[in-house]
Amino acid sequence: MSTTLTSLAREGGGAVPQRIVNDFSLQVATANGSGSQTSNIVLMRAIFQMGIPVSGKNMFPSNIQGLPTWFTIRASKHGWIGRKKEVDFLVAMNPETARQDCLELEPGRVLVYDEPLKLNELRSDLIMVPVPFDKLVGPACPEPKLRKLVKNMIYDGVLAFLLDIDMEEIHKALFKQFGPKKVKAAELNWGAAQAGFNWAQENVKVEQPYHLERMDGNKDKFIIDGNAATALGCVYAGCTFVAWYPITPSSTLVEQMMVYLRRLRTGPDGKGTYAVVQAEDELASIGMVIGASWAGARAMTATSGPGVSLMSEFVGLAYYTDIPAVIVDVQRVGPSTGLPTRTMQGDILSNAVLSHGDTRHPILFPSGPEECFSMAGEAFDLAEHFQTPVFINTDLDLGMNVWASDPFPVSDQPLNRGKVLSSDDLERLGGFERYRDVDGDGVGYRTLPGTNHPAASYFTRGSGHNEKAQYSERPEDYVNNVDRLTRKFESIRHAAPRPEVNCLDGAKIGMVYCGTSREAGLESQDQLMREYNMPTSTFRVRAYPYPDELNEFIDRHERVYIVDQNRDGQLHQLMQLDLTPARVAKLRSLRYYNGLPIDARSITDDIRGKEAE
Amino acid sequence: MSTTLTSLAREGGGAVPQRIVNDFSLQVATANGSGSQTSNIVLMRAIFQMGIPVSGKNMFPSNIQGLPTWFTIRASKHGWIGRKKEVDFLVAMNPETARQDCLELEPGRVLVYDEPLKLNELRSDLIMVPVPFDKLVGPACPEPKLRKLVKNMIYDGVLAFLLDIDMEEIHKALFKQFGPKKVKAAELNWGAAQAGFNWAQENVKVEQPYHLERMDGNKDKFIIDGNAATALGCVYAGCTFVAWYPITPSSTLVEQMMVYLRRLRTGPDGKGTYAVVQAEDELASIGMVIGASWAGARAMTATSGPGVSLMSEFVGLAYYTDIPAVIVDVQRVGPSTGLPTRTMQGDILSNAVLSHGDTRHPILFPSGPEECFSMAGEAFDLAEHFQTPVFINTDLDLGMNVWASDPFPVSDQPLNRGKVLSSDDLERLGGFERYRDVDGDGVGYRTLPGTNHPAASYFTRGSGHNEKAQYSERPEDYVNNVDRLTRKFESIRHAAPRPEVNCLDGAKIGMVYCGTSREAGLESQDQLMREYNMPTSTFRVRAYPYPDELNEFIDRHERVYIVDQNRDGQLHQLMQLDLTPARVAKLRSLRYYNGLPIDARSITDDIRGKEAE
Amino acid sequence: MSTTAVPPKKTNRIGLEVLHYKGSKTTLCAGCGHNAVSERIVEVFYEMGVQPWKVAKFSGIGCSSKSPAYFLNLAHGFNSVHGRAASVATGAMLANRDLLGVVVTGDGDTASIGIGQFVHMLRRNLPLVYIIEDNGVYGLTKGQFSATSDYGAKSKGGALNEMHKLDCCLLGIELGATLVARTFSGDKKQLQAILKAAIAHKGLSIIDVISPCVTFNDHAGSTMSYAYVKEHDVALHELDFIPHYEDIHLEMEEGDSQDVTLHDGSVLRVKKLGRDYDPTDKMAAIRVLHEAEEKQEVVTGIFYINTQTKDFYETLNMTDTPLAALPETLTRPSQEALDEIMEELR
Amino acid sequence: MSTTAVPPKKTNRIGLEVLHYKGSKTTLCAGCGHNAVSERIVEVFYEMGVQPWKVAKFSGIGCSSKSPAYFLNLAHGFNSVHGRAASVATGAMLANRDLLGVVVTGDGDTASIGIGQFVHMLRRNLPLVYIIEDNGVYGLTKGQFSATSDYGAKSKGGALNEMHKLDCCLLGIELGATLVARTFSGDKKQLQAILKAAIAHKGLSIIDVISPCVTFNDHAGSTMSYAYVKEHDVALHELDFIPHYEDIHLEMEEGDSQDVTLHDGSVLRVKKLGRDYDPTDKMAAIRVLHEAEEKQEVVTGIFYINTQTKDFYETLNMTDTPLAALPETLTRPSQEALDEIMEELR
Ligand SMILES: Cc1ncc(C[n+]2csc(CCOP(=O)(O)OP(=O)(O)O)c2C)c(N)n1
Ligand SMILES: Cc1ncc(C[n+]2csc(CCOP(=O)(O)OP(=O)(O)O)c2C)c(N)n1
Ligand code: SF4
Ligand code: SF4
Ligand SMILES: [Mg+2]
Ligand SMILES: [Mg+2]
Repeated sequence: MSTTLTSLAREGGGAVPQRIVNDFSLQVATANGSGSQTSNIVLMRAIFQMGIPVSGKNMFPSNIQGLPTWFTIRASKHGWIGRKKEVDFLVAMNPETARQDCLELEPGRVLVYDEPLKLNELRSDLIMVPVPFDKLVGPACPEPKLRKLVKNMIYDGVLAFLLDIDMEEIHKALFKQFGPKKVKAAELNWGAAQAGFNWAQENVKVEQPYHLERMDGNKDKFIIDGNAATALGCVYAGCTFVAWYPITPSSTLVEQMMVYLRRLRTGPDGKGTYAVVQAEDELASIGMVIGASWAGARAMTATSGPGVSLMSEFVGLAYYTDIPAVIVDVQRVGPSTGLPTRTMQGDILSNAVLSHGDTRHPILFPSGPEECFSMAGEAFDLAEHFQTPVFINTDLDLGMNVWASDPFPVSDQPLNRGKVLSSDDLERLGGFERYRDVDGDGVGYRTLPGTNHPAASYFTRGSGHNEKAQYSERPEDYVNNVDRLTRKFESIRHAAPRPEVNCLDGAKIGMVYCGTSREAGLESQDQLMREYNMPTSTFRVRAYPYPDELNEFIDRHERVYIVDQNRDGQLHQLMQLDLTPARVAKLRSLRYYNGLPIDARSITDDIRGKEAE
Repeated sequence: MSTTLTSLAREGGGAVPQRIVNDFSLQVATANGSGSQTSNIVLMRAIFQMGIPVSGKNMFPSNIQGLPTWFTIRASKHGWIGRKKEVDFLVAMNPETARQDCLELEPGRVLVYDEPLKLNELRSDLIMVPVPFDKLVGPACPEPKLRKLVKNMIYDGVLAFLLDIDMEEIHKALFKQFGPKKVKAAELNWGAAQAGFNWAQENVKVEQPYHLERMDGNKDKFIIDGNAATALGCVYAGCTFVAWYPITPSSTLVEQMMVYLRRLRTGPDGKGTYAVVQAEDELASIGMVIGASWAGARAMTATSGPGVSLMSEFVGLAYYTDIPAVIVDVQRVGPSTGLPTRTMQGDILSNAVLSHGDTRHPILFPSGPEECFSMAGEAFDLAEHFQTPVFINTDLDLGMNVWASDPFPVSDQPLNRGKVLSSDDLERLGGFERYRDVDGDGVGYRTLPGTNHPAASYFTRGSGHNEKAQYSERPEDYVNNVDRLTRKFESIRHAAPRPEVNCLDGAKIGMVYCGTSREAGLESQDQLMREYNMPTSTFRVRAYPYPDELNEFIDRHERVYIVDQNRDGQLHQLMQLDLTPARVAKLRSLRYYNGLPIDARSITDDIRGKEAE
Repeated sequence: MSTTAVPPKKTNRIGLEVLHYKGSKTTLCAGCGHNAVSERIVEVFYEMGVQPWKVAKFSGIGCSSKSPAYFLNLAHGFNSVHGRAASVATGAMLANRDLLGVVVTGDGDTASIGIGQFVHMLRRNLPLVYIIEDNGVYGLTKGQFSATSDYGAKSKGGALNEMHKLDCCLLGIELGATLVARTFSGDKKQLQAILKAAIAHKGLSIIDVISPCVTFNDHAGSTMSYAYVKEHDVALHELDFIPHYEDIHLEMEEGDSQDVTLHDGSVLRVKKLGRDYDPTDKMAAIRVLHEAEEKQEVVTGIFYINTQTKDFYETLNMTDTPLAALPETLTRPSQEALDEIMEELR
Repeated sequence: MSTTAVPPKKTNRIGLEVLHYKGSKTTLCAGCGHNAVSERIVEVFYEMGVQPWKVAKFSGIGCSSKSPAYFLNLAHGFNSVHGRAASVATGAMLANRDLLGVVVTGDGDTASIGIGQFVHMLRRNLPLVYIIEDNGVYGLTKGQFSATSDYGAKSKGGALNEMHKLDCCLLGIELGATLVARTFSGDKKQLQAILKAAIAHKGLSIIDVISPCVTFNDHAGSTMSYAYVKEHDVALHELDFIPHYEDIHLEMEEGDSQDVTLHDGSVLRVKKLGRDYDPTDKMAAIRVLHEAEEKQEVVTGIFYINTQTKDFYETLNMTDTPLAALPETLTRPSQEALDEIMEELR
């Protein structure tokens, strides 16, 4: 009753499958800590090397070893690199999930599986390729202890055969992955991949539709995860101080930053032009960042939601006292013992209003590695120019998954270190008033401790001060100061990164999103047009406070869908606070919050559904 | 050139002042820690005893001794007990502020001052009463060390004469204030008051307009500060566990609660039916509260904004894990080294969305001591019934100032301890599923640790669980659970305290406010009607999530003014998130945020101005 | 004598099987020290005949903090936020003083982010068994050094730890814990004896279990690897736990053993091993830890025990009934009492 | 000799008057111990000839934490959040290693809410003068007990403190501070000598100054009142500070004095008073504090000093230029280097 390579007959499937080239998603189901990450990355990289637009998304559990993990690779000749909702091609290695995974496939899809799992007994409407991994791994890996790790490389070989990946590319990707220091391990794995390929070549007779062909879609691109990109961005933004506390999914940001710092920022004396402190917790790390910024360093921290919650009091202080800080929030699913390895844009609203009292904080929303890099620089410039904490909200999907990225450009602009007065300035001016809004933008001039001038010093304290930073509890001084902060926030609105807008002719509806929703948003725009002939404009918010352009965009369209990766529609809610009721009336909230990266099909279906209402 | 009691001539003033009875505000300006608080309370109490509606508001600095303090007493035969913007009668005792205070008075007002301050040299358009306090204090207080403290009681005597307060009432108030244990000190002070009265009787010849006459406006009332009222409310709500960390303006809540607990909740064995722990910080206090609630105690903490910020992570956990907690936030001006002794409704928005991820928390807004008492009970019932953290947002004005209060009624309803299953229940049911929404209200059933039944136990963890509280990272389980939490929040909307609505015939406009804005709001309603013939309806929100009645109210009026005591219009902003755009379009935000209690005149002027636009 | 009867299941003194003390299947790495600790807990609670539903389990966040799910499924458990299990447990134990509280946490959880709550918990002597599964790294976040990593230790990636170790036992002794011990997840017997003593002790017990992380801290260069600990482990004494319900006549063994009677009547017998050591002597305990650090020894055993100090329930003068179990009649004062207060304020 | 000339103003070795070291007028209570500490700071920084603008002042929240406003107005100051001055100071000092950092904080600030940051600061040995104005109460919030209140102390309202005191000096010694002292705000000479030593010491100095709160903790029954401290104060030794710039020939005084050379070449001369005490001996320091607690003595002096340990700048291997002063050319790597990295990732 089952369709296996030996039977060759495809039952229940119908017609011979059409050849589908460079347009499918492949999922590998394994267990955490089984070394499958290497095989998956090698596979993805080989496809990348073939010039095919590709993305890889890891859905992993919150443990170190043994729980189910799924890695999805999507190849798309159209360049759609968001998550694809359907799985076209499954590699089932994990006994714990194999049955369920198999049952969830659409009919006609391909299933490669570890032979002893006997998935052929479950369904007959799939194209099945059972592989005797355990038989193959023995000869490929004489050392029994290593077999578990090497076993996964075998499927790379099998897939190379099935999908038409050039084994040369597997070889190249594999040795790249292991690096020059681990040539031995690479060779062992290469043997395994070859074993898989050879076995498949000899044994697999089934026809399956999914194939890869070389193209030229990755010119100049390279593969990097968002956290590494942010890390590099910070290094190139001249960041000199980092305080952090480990937390998934942000740890690898700072860890990779340390590597880059050591490489790029060690002086001829062998000493670093930076300091990185692993603090005892997030309260300490933000405290250190605030202290360092106050004293003139370009300072940052990276964390996730639970860490931001702990930083709440301090961030409010920095807001009221005009102290820069860059806080990267690699968002994950809440709360603290929540789903730390699942993605979400769940901290938008709480970050925007973080801390007690009247506060408001700018947020940047990078959508891919290029922006992780460039927005790191923009965040520091904004933070120092406007003397205020600035959030960079990425998420697990962006931060921990690898992406094909365009080259990062190093900015040729000098760093914007903001309004800092030197002792010469003070000599010339005869003094300064820390909190005076001299330029009308809400930003005062500051001095750094250690400035060698008798007029340099001032005293920093919450809100109990006048323009001269002298102690004051006068009602007028308080109002004066917080009104200045409101003005400052308006100034930021005009200085923050501009949106990415894509208006289609004849579009009556629009779609607004931020960050990693970009890929699904653009793909959905394409689907709506191609499949339903519904021209839909897109507007990607790149920063909060929202740009004035958003008003125009809304005015241009009859209805605007706000796409959020969270339950409460937080991007939308901040708009409700910001926009006129007439504009708010045009907004429709679409929310995706199951912890998986958003996919285009869901948006398309939802918009279609709502438009049909 | 100056008008003093000796000159008797009133220059620049014009006509003989009209007699103004039981309708003025009196301010005493002293220095912190000088013992003036006693004199002021005695004065206020004496007026209270005369049956005149009265309020007292202390504007004090954030230090312990020596900085300027102002105490304002308002007598109002109409029962308006909000702050009055103008000062009618000033007692200037503090050399540091006397000149400024004097200059700020409106012409024709009365100024009692310490003679050496020579305020008569400053203005001639006031009714001035210089008092030689230092000459009077010597005979009244032989002990030089005590003179500083006693000196202030002299002005009580002087004012008794000027304002027609019966000295009997001063005597009664004074001995009440000192209590039976400090009779000696009371007598000393009584001597000083008499000295002041006698001196005034002999020396003051000036006529001044402000007078007090007995009336019957305080039937059954008593004097209490909001923190004491909340404390009593918690004691009567059967609260068994308190963890706290001192912070102005909430410390006196727990301190008074400890006194009441000792008095009312000590068993025959001499042991308490409660535990109060002064924790090391707010992270610990909320952690203890959550632990205690989880284990079945009625548990609470009291703090202010900085403390709430620190509780952020934990409150998110409690939200996601369905654990009750009552958090009293006695709001003050932000941020942490802000103006801790000034009032503000500044934590509404941040409390509502506290913590990372999708969260939403109910807030109760008591407006006076009666509600501090009753809402404490309601908060515990809501928290336990809905298994969620509940905020009670009072503020410094309510918490630390004394108010004339109507009697507190002890509820005759049994406590609502929520859906807790006993071992008998478990026996009957055969088991339970912790997070199943059995009743459709979003609230599951829980068991307490220690429940003697093999089916009782469950494991509490963030959001990584299914309905049975088993570990799960399945996307569906997450969505299922947080959708239940959304339903739960809707259930709370219908169970939370109802609004206080006061619709006037023919009113085209309305006013919405919460908490301590009540007094100013009602007085402004009266002013708008009397002075401008503008009928204005009022709607006092008593809880967030907002009641459905708010929609009807908005629909009934053309424009609705939302009155906020904060810069960003937080009450208004939460409405923007909640209401339809059409309704939001009718809202106008009015914001008062200089740290002083809101006053009616400012609202009236602003509404008048906006309506004239 | 029926021949068809199945052999009677082994049960403990309250009639429960060891099965009733088990937890869910572990999701920790194979070989992780933490798993051994969970196993010992199962055994010891079974052997002592503790009612599992009288136990409450607490943790913060980390691999170690997952452990409470892997023992005593019949007890309520609370996996709270990172570093704050101490406060949650404190609240719960005050709410229900009849519970037997067990905290299982990590070195990162306790000594880094949680050190504030740890320090203040130490001052209260609230009856609680506080177990640190100490591996010198942050396991769950993949191998960063924690505050208990030794100076000079090498990470898996080769980085050198240049911070001095924070010794939770030393803090425990200095700041008020009344039973302080260190042991090794691989030392079945010692760990069991210490756990039993902690269960019998009515006060705060701190048990620092060196519990190697096979994935991130079991390499050469680590001072927390199985190999290193086995090599450097020096037992301070031999421990025997004689439970109160076992009617054994205790003969004093002269000279080389010391008996400490615990609150429930059980006896901890401390047998000399080489050195003279009195675990009720605070300064001696401090000295031994300092010496161990200098000599780079992993000294294990019960450093300090004090059965004389007030516990936190006494300090707070709390009623004997668990607060959670008080009826409304005892927690709501009368209208009359309120009337009286209002009258005073009139 | 002109008769009309004003007398020359007294200046220090860098030509500044004492006026240049003053702060704003205090808003603390008359008689508050904290005011005396501010006065000593003014004197000592003046006498040492420290450039005031090279100093950075830090605090948390509390009466004590207001103090930085009352000395050295020419220095930048930062009144941060409650209990977290340590982290703010750490960040600032790392940003600019040329600063002389002074933290002034309270016992509530440090030992209650701030204990976590305090403990971890102790482990880093970052050069910083950390002063605890210790009055055993929360002054600013009106007299609650703090974690440094003694067991058995009575509050002004008559409540008994039933918690054991947390000794910040003990923690300092145990956990890594390299100069640890206790003194009394009323002991002008000792406080001055200790402050000077701390300024000369390149490492973390913890100075616990018993600084009575006249408003809330100066009554009978308090163990932190002026009267109590005066009566129970036992000096461990007599301290003389001989600054490096004063070219004084130091004769060893035989037997009853010990010289410690500080990082800047200044010498701390420790003169015996009754007992033999070597402040470089860690265990001795720990012992003396334990004994003092038992005897209910307030032992004052420099308990511990260690001039040999790496400071945090060395541990981090930081460049000598303050990070805040690094030019863009040194903080922004080249496009070529980035191209190389991207190529590696291709
Ligand atoms: C506020 C917060 N910060 C950081 C984290 C991330 N985090 C989870 S576990 C952990 C460290 C765990 O180390 P340890 O307590 O030693 O446990 P182990 O995994 O080694 O057993 C960290 C940093 C978190 N969950 N919450
Ligand atoms: C987060 C937070 N919690 C509580 C407070 C209130 N608070 C201000 S100062 C203080 C205690 C100060 O005590 P201490 O540090 O000993 O200083 P002292 O006033 O005694 O000099 C407290 C609890 C606060 N400002 N912030
Ligand atoms: S990573 Fe380490 S601590 Fe975590 S489960 Fe694995 S071995 Fe244990
Ligand atoms: S209250 Fe106490 S600590 Fe605060 S200023 Fe007054 S005396 Fe000093
Ligand atoms: Mg660990
Ligand atoms: Mg103090």
